[in-house]
Amino acid sequence: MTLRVMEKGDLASFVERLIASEPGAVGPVRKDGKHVFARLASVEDLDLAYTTTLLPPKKYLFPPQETLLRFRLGAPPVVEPVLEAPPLVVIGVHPCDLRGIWATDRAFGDDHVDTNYRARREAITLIGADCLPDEHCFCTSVGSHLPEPASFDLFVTDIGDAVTVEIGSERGRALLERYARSREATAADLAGLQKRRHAKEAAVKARLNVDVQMLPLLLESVSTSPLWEQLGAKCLSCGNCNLVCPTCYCFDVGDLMQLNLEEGERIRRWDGCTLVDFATVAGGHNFRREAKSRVRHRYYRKFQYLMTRYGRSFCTGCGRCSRSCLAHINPPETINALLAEAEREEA
Amino acid sequence: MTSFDVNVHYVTRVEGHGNLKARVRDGQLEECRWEVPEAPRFFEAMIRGRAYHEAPPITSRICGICSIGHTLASIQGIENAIGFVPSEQTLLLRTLLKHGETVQSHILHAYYLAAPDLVGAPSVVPLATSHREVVLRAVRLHRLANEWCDLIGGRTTHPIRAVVGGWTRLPTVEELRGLRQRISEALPDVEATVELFRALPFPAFERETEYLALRKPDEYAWYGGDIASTDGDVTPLPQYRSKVKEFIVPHSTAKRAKGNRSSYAVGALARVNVNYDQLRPLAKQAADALGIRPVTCNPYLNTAAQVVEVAHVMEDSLDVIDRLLERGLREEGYAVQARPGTGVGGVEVPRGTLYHEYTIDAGGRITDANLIIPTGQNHQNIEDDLRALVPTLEGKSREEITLAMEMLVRAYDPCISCSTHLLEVEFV
Amino acid sequence: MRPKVAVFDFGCCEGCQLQLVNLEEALLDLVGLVDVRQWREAMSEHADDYEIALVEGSITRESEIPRLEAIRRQAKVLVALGACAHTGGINAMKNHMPMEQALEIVYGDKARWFDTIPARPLSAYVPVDAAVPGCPVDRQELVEVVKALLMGVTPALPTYPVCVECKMAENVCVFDLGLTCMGPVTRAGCRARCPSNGNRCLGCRGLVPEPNANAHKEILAEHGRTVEDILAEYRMFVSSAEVAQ
Amino acid sequence: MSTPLTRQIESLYLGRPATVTAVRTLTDKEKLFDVELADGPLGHEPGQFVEVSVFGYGEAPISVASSPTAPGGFQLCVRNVGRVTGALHRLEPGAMIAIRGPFGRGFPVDRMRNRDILFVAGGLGLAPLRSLIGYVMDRRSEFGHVTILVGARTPGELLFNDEYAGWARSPDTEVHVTVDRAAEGWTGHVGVITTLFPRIQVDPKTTTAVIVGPPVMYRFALAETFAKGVPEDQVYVSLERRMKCGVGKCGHCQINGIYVCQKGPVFAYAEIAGLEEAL
Ligand SMILES: Cc1cc2nc3c(=O)[nH]c(=O)nc-3n(C[C@H](O)[C@H](O)[C@H](O)COP(=O)(O)OP(=O)(O)OC[C@H]3O[C@@H](n4cnc5c(N)ncnc54)[C@H](O)[C@@H]3O)c2cc1C
Ligand code: SF4
Ligand code: SF4
Ligand code: SF4
Repeated sequence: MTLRVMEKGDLASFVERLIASEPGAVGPVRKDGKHVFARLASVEDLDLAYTTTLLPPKKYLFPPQETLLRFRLGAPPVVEPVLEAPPLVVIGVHPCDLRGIWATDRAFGDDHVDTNYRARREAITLIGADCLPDEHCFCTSVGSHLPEPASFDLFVTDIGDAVTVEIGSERGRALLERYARSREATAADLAGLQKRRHAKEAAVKARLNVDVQMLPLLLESVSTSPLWEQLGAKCLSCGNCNLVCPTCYCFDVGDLMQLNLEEGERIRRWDGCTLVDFATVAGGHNFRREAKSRVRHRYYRKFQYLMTRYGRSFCTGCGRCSRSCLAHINPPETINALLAEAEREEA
Repeated sequence: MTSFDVNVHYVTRVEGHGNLKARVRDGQLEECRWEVPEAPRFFEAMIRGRAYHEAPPITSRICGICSIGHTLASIQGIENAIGFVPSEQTLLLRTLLKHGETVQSHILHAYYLAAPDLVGAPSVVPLATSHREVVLRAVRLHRLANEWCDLIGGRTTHPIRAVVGGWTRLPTVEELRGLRQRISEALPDVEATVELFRALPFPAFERETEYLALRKPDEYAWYGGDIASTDGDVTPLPQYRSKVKEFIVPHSTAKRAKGNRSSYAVGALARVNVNYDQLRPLAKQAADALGIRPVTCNPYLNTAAQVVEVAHVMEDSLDVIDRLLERGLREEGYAVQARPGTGVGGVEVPRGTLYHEYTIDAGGRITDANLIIPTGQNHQNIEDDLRALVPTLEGKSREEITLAMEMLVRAYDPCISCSTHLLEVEFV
Repeated sequence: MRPKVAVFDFGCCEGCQLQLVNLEEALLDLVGLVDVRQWREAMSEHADDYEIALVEGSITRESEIPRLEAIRRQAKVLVALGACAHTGGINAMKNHMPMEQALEIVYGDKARWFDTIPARPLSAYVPVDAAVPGCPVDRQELVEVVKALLMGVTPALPTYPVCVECKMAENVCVFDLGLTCMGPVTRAGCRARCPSNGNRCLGCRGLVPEPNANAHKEILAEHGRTVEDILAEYRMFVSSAEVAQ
Repeated sequence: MSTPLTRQIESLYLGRPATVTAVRTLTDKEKLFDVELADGPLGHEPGQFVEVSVFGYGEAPISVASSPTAPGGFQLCVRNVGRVTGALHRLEPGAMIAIRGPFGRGFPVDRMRNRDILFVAGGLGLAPLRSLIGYVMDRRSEFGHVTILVGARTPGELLFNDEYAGWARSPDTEVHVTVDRAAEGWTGHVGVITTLFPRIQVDPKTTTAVIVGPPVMYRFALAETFAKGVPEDQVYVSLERRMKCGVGKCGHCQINGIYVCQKGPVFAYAEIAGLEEAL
C-alpha cells in the first residue's frame, strides 16, 4: 500500500478537478438534515462530515430499478441486452460501505457472474473517506471499520491539518497523479493516521457482545428463540431494513410494456425478504408466512447463510437498518439478546 | 307552436351529474328543473372534530376538478381562524399554483367539454382525427398546466405541498426558471386559442344578471379580497353570509344562493365583468377579440371568458415567477401557532367564488365548518337563464332546443361533484 | 378487436376520471387502443355494449346499488377506479358518525329528504376484478392497469407498503422530521408521492393486505400521537377497514 | 473508463431464442408445449428447469417435462396461474419465446442405476418427474423394478394419463393412479396418494424414492416412504419456490442457507431434513 498526503486545500481542488474533468462525480450532499449520495455540481455540494447516507452507494452498482433487456415484439421478437455502465467517481465512501461493496461483489460475482452489476462495477471509481460514527454504528464489531484493502481506488483520512490518501489501485494512482498535488507520507503522518483510527474506534459505541466469527454457530442454536416471536410482533414488514442495507441485494424481475404494446423492457427492481410476499408462490402458498420467520431469515442471511458461504459477516455494522426501523429492531440488540439467551441456557 | 318535454338524464360533458327536465308548452317553458342527483357527501359534518391541518387535504376531496382551489380556500379559512399571516413568498406561490389550476380547468372545459358543441361534434374524440392540430394544442396547454401544478403543488389533483402555514417543499430556482420558459413558449398557443374561439359561433342570448366576484384593489383577485357585485355593492369577505344568501326552493333539488335579485352568477364571466380593468394586456386583447366587455350578459360567453382568463393568468404567472426569483427562494417551514377563532377563506376557483368558513377550538380542532361552492351559487341563475332562453328559440326543432339548453348548462361549466351543499330531494 | 370500455361514477370528487384526461397524449394513444363506448364526463356518445367498466366512486345511496349491479351484469371486467370505489375512500369518514347527525349538521331540518347509507366500496355489493387505488389514482399506475387489461393479464397491486418506494426515492423518513406517517401500513404504487413532496402519507391508497396495525399504532403513540389522533388517522382514508373501528 | 458503454455483449439475463412447435391441452389448467431452440439442443438432465420468457409478460421457471433421451426439442408442462403462464397458454404453434438454462441440479441418475425406483407424483409434480420417468423408460434395462404412483384431485386433473398404459407395459413396471375425488365414469382408485402405499411392495435396501408434488403432499408421502424403510438419503424431492433469476442472485428461492435454483430443485431428503423452511 502506498500512502500519500495532501493539504486540505489541495483536497478541495482535487475534488474540484475531478468534478470538472471526470464524466460523473457523486458524493455525500445534504438532504433535509441527512445525507445522500448525489451528483456534485461543485466541491461546495460535497459534505464529508457525515455519518451514513440514507441509501448506500449500492444504488450506483445495483440501482433501485434497472433495465436488463429491451425488446420489440414480433415474429421473431427482437431482444437486446442492456448493460448500462455510466462511468462514475464516488467520493467519500465510508469503510462500512466499502465492505458492503465487497459483499455485493461476492454475491453478484459468484458462479454465474451478474453481467449488469459487473459492468457498472467496472465503470466506478471509489474514493473512500473516514467517518464520524453515531450511536447506531457497530462496524468495529463486524470488522468493517478499516477500509477494505482491495475495494477502493483511493482512501482519504483526515488527520487534522492534512489528509492521508491510501492508494488502492492503479486507477486511483492515476487519478491522484493527474489531478492532485500530494506528497510522500512521513512517519508523523502515519502516526496521525493511527491516532485518527484509534479515535474513531473509540467513538463506536454500539457493539455485538460476541466475536463475529462465532455468530453462525450461535445462530445454529437459537432459531426457535422466543425473541423471533417478539420481533415478529413488532415488525411492520415494511422492508426499510432491506432497502437501506448495503448488502441486501434481492430483486424482482418483470416486463414493462410501452403504451403501443409493441416495445418494452425487462426490468429488475429491489425486493426485500421482510416483505410479506417475498416467498409466496403461485397458488398462494407463502413459505415465510409470519413476520417472525422473515425477520429471522434476514438475520440469518447476514450472520449465518451468506457468512458461511463467503467467510465474513454480511452485515457491515453501518447501522442503517437500526436507524430506519420504526420498530427499533436492530442488530446489536437482537444479537446480544440471542447471545444472552444462549448463555442462560448453557448455565 | 312547439310543445314537448325535455328530459336529459345526466347532461354529459359536465363534471358531476345533472339532470335537465323541462316542459315546454306553446313555446313557453312551463316547468324547468335543473336537478342534481349527485350523492351528498357530508364534508361539513365529516371534518368536525378534526385537527385544523387536516381540513385542506380532506376538503380537497370535495372536487377533483378544483381541488387546488378547495385546498387554498381551506388553508385561507383556517389561517384566518387561527390568526396566522402567511409570508409573501407563500402567497406568491399560492397564486402561482392557483393560476396553474385555472389553466388546467379552463382548457379542459373550453376545449374538451364546450368546443365540441360549438363545432357540432358529440365529443372531443372525433375531433382528435378531424381537428388534430386543435386537439394537440389543447393537449399541450393542458399538459403544461398539469405539470405546472405538479411542480408547485406536488400533484396535479389534490395538491400535497400547500399546507396551513406555508409549503412542505419549494420548487427549485431551476424549476421555476424552466416553468417560466415553458409558459412564455406557450403564449402562441394561447393566442391561437383566442383565434379559435373567436371563430366559433357562440349563440346570441342575453339576460340581465347580477355577477359576483372577489375583488382586490391592486390586482385581478383570485385569493382573498372583497365580494364585489356588478350592481355596485361591495361586501367584506368575513361578511359573506350577508351577500350570499343560501336558500332551498320547493321545486329545486339543490341548495341555491341569491344576492340582490332572485339569482346571481359567479365564474369566469362574472370575474371578467367585475375585474375587467385589472386584466393584463394579453387578456384585454383576448377580451376584445372575443367581444367581452363589462357587463356582458350572454351566459354562453362564459367559455370565452375562460379563454380570456387563461391569457391573463399565463401572463400574470410570468410576473409572479419573476418576483419569486428576484426575492430568492427561502426555506420558511410551515410551523404555526394556533389560537381559537373563526375565519373565512374566499378563493376564485374556475367556476366562481368558493367560500370556506371554519371555527377552531382551543385544542386546534374544528368545531364548525360552512362550505359554499360556486356551482351551487349558479344553480338558480342557470334555471332563470333557461326560462328566459326557451321563448327565444321559437320555431326551432325539439333537438335544437334541447341542445341549446344543454349547451347553456355546459357553458356554466357546472362542477356538480362538489356536493357539499347539493342535495337530491324526492318531491311528492 | 379493440376492447369496448365505459367509464362510470358514483359518489366521489371525479378526480380519478380527471386523471384519465390528464394522461394527455397517452390518452390519445389509449383511445386508439380501446373503443370508448360511454364516458359521461367527456362525451355525449353513449352505448351500452361495453366489456370493461372503469367505475369511480363509492356507494352512498340505496338507489345506486341497482345501477352498479347493472354495470356488473354487462361488464366482463369491472375495475374500481380510485380510493372511493376501491376502499370507500374519504366518503367513509362519515360512517363513523350517526347518520342523522351527519345529515343534520349539513342540512338542518331538511335532513329527512335524503337517501343516504354508509359509504361502501364497490366490492361491498358486486365482485370487482381489478382496482386502481389512490386518491386520486396515480396516472402511471392507471396506465399500467389499462395495459395489463389490454394484454389479457389480471393487474396485480403491490402488497408491500409505501415505505418501500419511499426508501427507493431516498426520502428522509417523515418520522425523522417529527411527523407521523401512514406509509408503513399503506399499499405502495404511488412512488411515495406525499413523503417525496415533504408531506406525510395519509393512507389514501388503502391498507396493505396484511397491515401490522397494532405495531403501527404503537409507533404513532410513541411519536406523541394520542389515541384520538391515531383513530383519526385511520379514519381518513381507510375508514372502512377493521383496524379503523 | 471514459465512454459510457452499452455493450452489446453477453448478458446473464438474455435467453436463447426458441420456437413453440406444438401445443397440447392436457387439462383445464395445464398445457404441454413442444419447444425447439434455434441454436441447438437444450442439453438438460432430468429434473432441471429452464427460465421461459414470453416477452411483454416476463419470465418464469418451468421444469423440463421431457426426457433428454426423447428426440427433437423438449417439452414444458405449464399450469396457467398468472402473467407469464397465462401468456404461454395463449401461444399458438410457431410462437417465439426465449429460454435460459437449463438450470439447477437434476435427479442423480447415476446413483439410481440398477436400483428399484418408486415414483410418487402429486398433481403438477408429474411434470418434472416425467423427465425422469421418460429417461428410465428409455433405458429400462439400466434400472430395477419401477413403481409409479400418480395422484390428482379429480380425474380431469390427471396429467399425461394417455401415457400411463405405456409405462405400465414396460417390463417390471407398475403404475397406480388415484384421485382425491371421483367423477362420473371414474372406475379407478379414490383417495389421497398415500392410500396407494398399502398396495405396493418396496424393498428398502434397493429402492430409491422420488417424490414431487405440492407442499401439502410432502409431509404425508414422505412419512409413508420412510415407513417402508427407505433411508433418507435414498429419497429425492423436487422443491418449488418463488424464483426470479434462476442463477442464485435474486434471493427468492432461498431455503435457509440453500438456493433452490443452485442446489436444487432436486434434493436428497437427507440434505434438507434439518431445514426448518424446507417443507
Ligand atoms: C424450479 C421450478 C420449476 C417449476 N416448474 C413448473 C412447471 O413445470 N410447470 C408449471 O406450471 N409451473 C412450474 N413452476 C411454477 C412456475 O414457475 C410459476 O407458476 C410461475 O412462475 C408463475 O408465474 P406467472 O407469471 O404466471 O404468475 P404471476 O402472475 O407472477 O404470479 C401468480 C402467483 O405466483 C406467484 N409467483 C410469482 N412468481 C413466481 C415464481 N417465480 N415462482 C413461483 N411462484 C411465483 C405469485 O406470488 C402469485 O401468487 C416451477 C417453479 C419452479 C421454481
Ligand atoms: S444489516 Fe443493518 S447494520 Fe448491517 S449492513 Fe445491513 S443495514 Fe447496515
Ligand atoms: S425495518 Fe423494521 S419494521 Fe421494517 S421490515 Fe425491517 S425489521 Fe420490520
Ligand atoms: S416517510 Fe412514511 S412512507 Fe416513507 S419510510 Fe417513513 S414511514 Fe415509510
